[in-house]
Amino acid sequence: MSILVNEETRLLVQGITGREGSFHAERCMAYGTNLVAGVTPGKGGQTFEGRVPIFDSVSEAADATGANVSLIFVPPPFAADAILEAADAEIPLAVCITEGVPVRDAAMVMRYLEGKPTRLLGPNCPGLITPGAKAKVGIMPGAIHAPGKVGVVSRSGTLTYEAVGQLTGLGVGQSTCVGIGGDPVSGTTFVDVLAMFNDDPETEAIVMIGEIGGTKEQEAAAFIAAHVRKPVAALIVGQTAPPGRRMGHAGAVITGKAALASEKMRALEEAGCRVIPTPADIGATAAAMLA
Amino acid sequence: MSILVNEETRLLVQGITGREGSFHAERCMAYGTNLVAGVTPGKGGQTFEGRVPIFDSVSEAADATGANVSLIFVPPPFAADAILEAADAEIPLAVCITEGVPVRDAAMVMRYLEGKPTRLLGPNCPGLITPGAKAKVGIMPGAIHAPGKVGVVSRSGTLTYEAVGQLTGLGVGQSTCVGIGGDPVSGTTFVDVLAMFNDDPETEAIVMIGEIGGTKEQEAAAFIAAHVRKPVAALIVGQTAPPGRRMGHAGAVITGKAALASEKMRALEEAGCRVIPTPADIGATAAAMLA
Amino acid sequence: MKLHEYQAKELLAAYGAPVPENYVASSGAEAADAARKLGGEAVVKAQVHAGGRGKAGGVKVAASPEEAAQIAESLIGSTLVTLQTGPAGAPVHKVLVERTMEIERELYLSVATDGSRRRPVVIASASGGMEIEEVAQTEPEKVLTEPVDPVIGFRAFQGRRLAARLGLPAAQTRPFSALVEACCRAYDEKDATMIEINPLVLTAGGELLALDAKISLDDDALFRHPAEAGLRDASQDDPLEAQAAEAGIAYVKLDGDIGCMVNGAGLAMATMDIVQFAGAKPANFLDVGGGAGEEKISRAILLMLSDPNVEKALVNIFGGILRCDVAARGVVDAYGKADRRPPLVARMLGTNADEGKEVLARSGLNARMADTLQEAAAAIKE
Amino acid sequence: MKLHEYQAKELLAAYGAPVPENYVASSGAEAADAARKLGGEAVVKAQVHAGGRGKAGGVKVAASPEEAAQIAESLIGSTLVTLQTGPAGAPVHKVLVERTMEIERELYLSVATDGSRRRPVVIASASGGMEIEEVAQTEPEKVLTEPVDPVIGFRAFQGRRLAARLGLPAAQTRPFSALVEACCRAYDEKDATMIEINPLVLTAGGELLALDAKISLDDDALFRHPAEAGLRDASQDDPLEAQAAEAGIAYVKLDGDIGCMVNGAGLAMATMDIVQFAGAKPANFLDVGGGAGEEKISRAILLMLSDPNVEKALVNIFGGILRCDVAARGVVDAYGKADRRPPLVARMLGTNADEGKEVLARSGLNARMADTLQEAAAAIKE
Repeated sequence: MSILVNEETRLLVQGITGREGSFHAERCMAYGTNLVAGVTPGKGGQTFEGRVPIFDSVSEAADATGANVSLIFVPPPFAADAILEAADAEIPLAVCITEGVPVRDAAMVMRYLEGKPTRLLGPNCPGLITPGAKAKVGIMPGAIHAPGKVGVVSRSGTLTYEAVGQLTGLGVGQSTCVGIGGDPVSGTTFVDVLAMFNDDPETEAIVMIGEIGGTKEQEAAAFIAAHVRKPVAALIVGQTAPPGRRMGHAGAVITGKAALASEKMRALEEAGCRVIPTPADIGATAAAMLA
Repeated sequence: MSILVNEETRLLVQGITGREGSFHAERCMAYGTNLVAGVTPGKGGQTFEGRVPIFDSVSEAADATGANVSLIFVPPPFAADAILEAADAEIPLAVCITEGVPVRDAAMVMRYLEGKPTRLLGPNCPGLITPGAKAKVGIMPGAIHAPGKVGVVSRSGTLTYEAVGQLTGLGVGQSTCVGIGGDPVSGTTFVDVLAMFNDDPETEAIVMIGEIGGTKEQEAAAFIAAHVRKPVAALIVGQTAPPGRRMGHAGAVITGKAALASEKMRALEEAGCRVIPTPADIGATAAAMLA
Repeated sequence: MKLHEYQAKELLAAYGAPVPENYVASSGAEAADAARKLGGEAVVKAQVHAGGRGKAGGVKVAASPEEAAQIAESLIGSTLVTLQTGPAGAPVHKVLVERTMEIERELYLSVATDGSRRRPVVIASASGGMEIEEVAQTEPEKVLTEPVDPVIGFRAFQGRRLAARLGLPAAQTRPFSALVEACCRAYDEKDATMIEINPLVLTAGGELLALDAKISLDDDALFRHPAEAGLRDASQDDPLEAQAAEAGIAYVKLDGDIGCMVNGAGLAMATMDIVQFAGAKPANFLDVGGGAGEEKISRAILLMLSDPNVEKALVNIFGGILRCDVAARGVVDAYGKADRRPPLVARMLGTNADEGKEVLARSGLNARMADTLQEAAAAIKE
Repeated sequence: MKLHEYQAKELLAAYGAPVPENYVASSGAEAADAARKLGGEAVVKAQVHAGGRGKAGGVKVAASPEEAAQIAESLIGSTLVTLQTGPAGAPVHKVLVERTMEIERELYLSVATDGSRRRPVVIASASGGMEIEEVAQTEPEKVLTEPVDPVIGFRAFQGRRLAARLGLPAAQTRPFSALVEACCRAYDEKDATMIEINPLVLTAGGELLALDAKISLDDDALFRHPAEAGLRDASQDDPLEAQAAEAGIAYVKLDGDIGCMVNGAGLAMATMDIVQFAGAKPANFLDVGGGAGEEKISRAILLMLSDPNVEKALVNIFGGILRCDVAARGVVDAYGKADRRPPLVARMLGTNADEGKEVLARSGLNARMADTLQEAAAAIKE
């Protein structure tokens, strides 16, 4: 009844003794997530909240606790190394919350992960949550979620909470909510998550939240048209944003018109999605789709 | 009745206008190999031997001719680039004859090829030949080969010819003969070739020629013990070689005693191979194994 | 972070990319000196962080050192408005004085990161000059791309392939390949997000030269490039945006009258959309970012209010890392300090939403609370 | 290509690896000067391309500049025989004069390429000093390895992990990690095939220092390292082997009397095996390599014959790229030029074998032809 995280999730937090790391590790635990280990180099042997063992390295932590998901809170200059360390320990899922990771580092890490067994979510993402399994691996407010059958995938952080808030408010629960992050280069894509929701027997409908810029929504649309058999409601925000000031043409040449909200909405509509007209209509559109 | 090259082989030669490239391209063609294209940057539009088109780049050549094997004769400083170019064009098999490729280049290329559809044979190898399909992709003297059912795999160049010469002399033909090359870092390994021979319905027995140094023969022995269902005769040369002068301990720490001929022969014997006692006994041992 | 042309050319030249002989000048006298070194005739180019300078009168040919001085004096201190600067324009503090040449062909070359491919790509076209975006739309086959592997870099065979497809003369294959490699190395080692050479020219003498050069660097990577971080020219940015950036706040000034303060870029865009759909006009985009504290919220509000066009304010906070009560205290603090207090519509959800609403209610501010986006939009429209 | 300790330390220091203060000296006077700069006491170390110098008397502590001069004079010009030089030893032309220190712990650290993993590996052990190979055999768990990804390099987390497993004090984690990273960068950028720091010491003052350093560079990559190529000290090589290497011939002198010339390393080893199994002793290993011409074959034969121990010669050619007739002409040419003509057994197969045999037959040389390896061995034994 979920994807990526569930009752089997054994969570490790990299950077567990930092300000953000400790705050959110505690919140994840409070939500019900099975937090089995923390990693902070030099603090191996200590414990977190009196009961979660802290290790010097991810490989030690994984060996000792069987951790299978790592949530990463290390500062931007060290984020790439932290992801590589999780990959080296063959952790199946690494979730990098860190904002401000250099694009070059993200590209290097993603190239390195090709053909490796580790999936990266993020960087610069809110993480993911499966309310039905009480598995929260991220920084989202747990209380707004409710177990159910709608899969949510989004490039955004707080806008995902908005979407979830509207869904829960209308009594529409979620199977898993995944924030893929907004950085130009990131790990898991819309397409990856859509494919998993499509194959998840307990997800009956999908809500996708996109933004202007890039071509990720078009790739999602192409995948939906070709493969997704479940109803998808999609929102694109930034419809009314004025074109930003910019220098040079390279970005525009790469994405062409695809970066525009109108182009993304057209592509999603043609792919058979219900296009959510305004950000206020996320819940209602999803509810109507399920009815 | 073969592995890797056969009647379907459409050969491209990178560096076809060089001294070695043109000499061997002609020999491969004369043997019966279907040479479809050559590549030499700046000579696109010319032809080789009046009928084989030459292209500026591998991707052009592959697009135009459907080449599926590339034989590489470019000088050592440019060999890595040539292999990457073949990989970029998604040529399934690249055979690099070039001797003297820096080890770092080989390591970089092999790391790059992880997860890519291109297999590399070599560098510093004689290539491979399937006599029954008149497919010669390498620098071996074609005339000494005969079609048959013994697969030959070797780290060496001329010693492979010696082995084949003995086999053919005793009326024992070969399915495919593969020279994997003697460099410390190379593409296709003994294990890769043994696995292919094991799965090839027309290969009935295998002759493997190893050398002192490294641990490749032990890996082969472990694979043979676990997977190979066909008889294997194995020779290790360098049994009487004195230990070379060397500096430092790093190499010895990596390979331990495994580099010694005696250790390799023991491992192969324990894996169920017939160990060929001296280099003069290759043909006889193989013939006895088939009888 | 954007570099000026002269900084970009210096950086590229350090990597071995060929650029025309040039000198930076901050005065007419310096420009005349430079022109003299170049043999008298020279091109004088205004240094601003934007393209489209030629059409805007920012690039002029001087036939003599005296004329170079004249042009430089007219440009330095002026504000240049180009298609890429927006109506406010950008101030000119320096000019680049560069040798003239006979141009045989103009090409387009750039490196930028393609999010879909998750790696840099080299983009090149035989159709150089200003209209590359139009070429990309109408004749996409004329825009060539070569992805750059993030770990092994741009390879010689790609340079050869690109040179052949651009129809460059054989003698230019190696120089061109080396130039692209230099750009890719600079892009990688300096954490660039864009390098653009437009035009890349082939001179009548058969020389390849980067005639113009634009470079943007990744702000998130400046910590490992202290030298380049020092190249920042804040005068080129909108002063409010520059202030905001310093405080870690994403702020873009717009021309409406509804000041918006939101946490999260996606929700901020959604908020702007909602405002516009309700028939009102946002005065700005403002994302206070993740993990803001009371002080940062307060600064964001003051920043928003410093725009005299703001007549109403909309605060939309979905508490996650940021707690709503913290946000509310920041808002109250800012309204206490501000010299004017436009009516406020506030929406608070998520972590400590009730506490946040309570803080606002007790503050005595003229704050209208909204629960949903619809309500917020309706309230702002009233 | 091997570097001397002083060259290796200079290279590592350029990458930021900490080495003890040291000076190279070519005379007693220079050594005394160096010791004076170091405060009087110093270690004087013979510079040869081999380990095991300490046990062989090549490393001595001088209590004063005068003693340093004395030791240097006794070493310079001498020949040092260590376990790694072989019985011929290696000539000492320079000494390294280095500061002494109080050593707390000795570690072992090296980088080398692991053919099985197809990448460099860092090898480290808390058991430093001379006996690392024994440790590897008897207590392999004490030898730690970290593979180095060929494209992204050695990572900080690996350094931390290694430091922890070596039991280094927490304060040394970062310096150790940085040192290993420096070695790996040097290994990569200079195309090394081995970097070994043995011992790596932790001083009483808590400092990590590379007390000895050995570096071998990839001969095949010297074309891109002209500076390092100039560091070659040919005096450390066997003169015949050095000559051979220059001609692109792999030659190793052995102590038997059967001169062997073969094309291909594998066939050359097989030939040596066959000779020994027949009860004779090879005078050398000689692989003339792929694609040799007549002149190279001739040089190879002359090289082989220049060893006075050679009483019979065995030529074993399997023609591929190399045509047998070309090889035969090379042999005839060399026998024509040589001042002595030991009896020859020749075996020729493959490309143009018949033509090759014919060339030999018509040459008038005392050449016995063999068709198989057995026949060749039997003929050589007669």
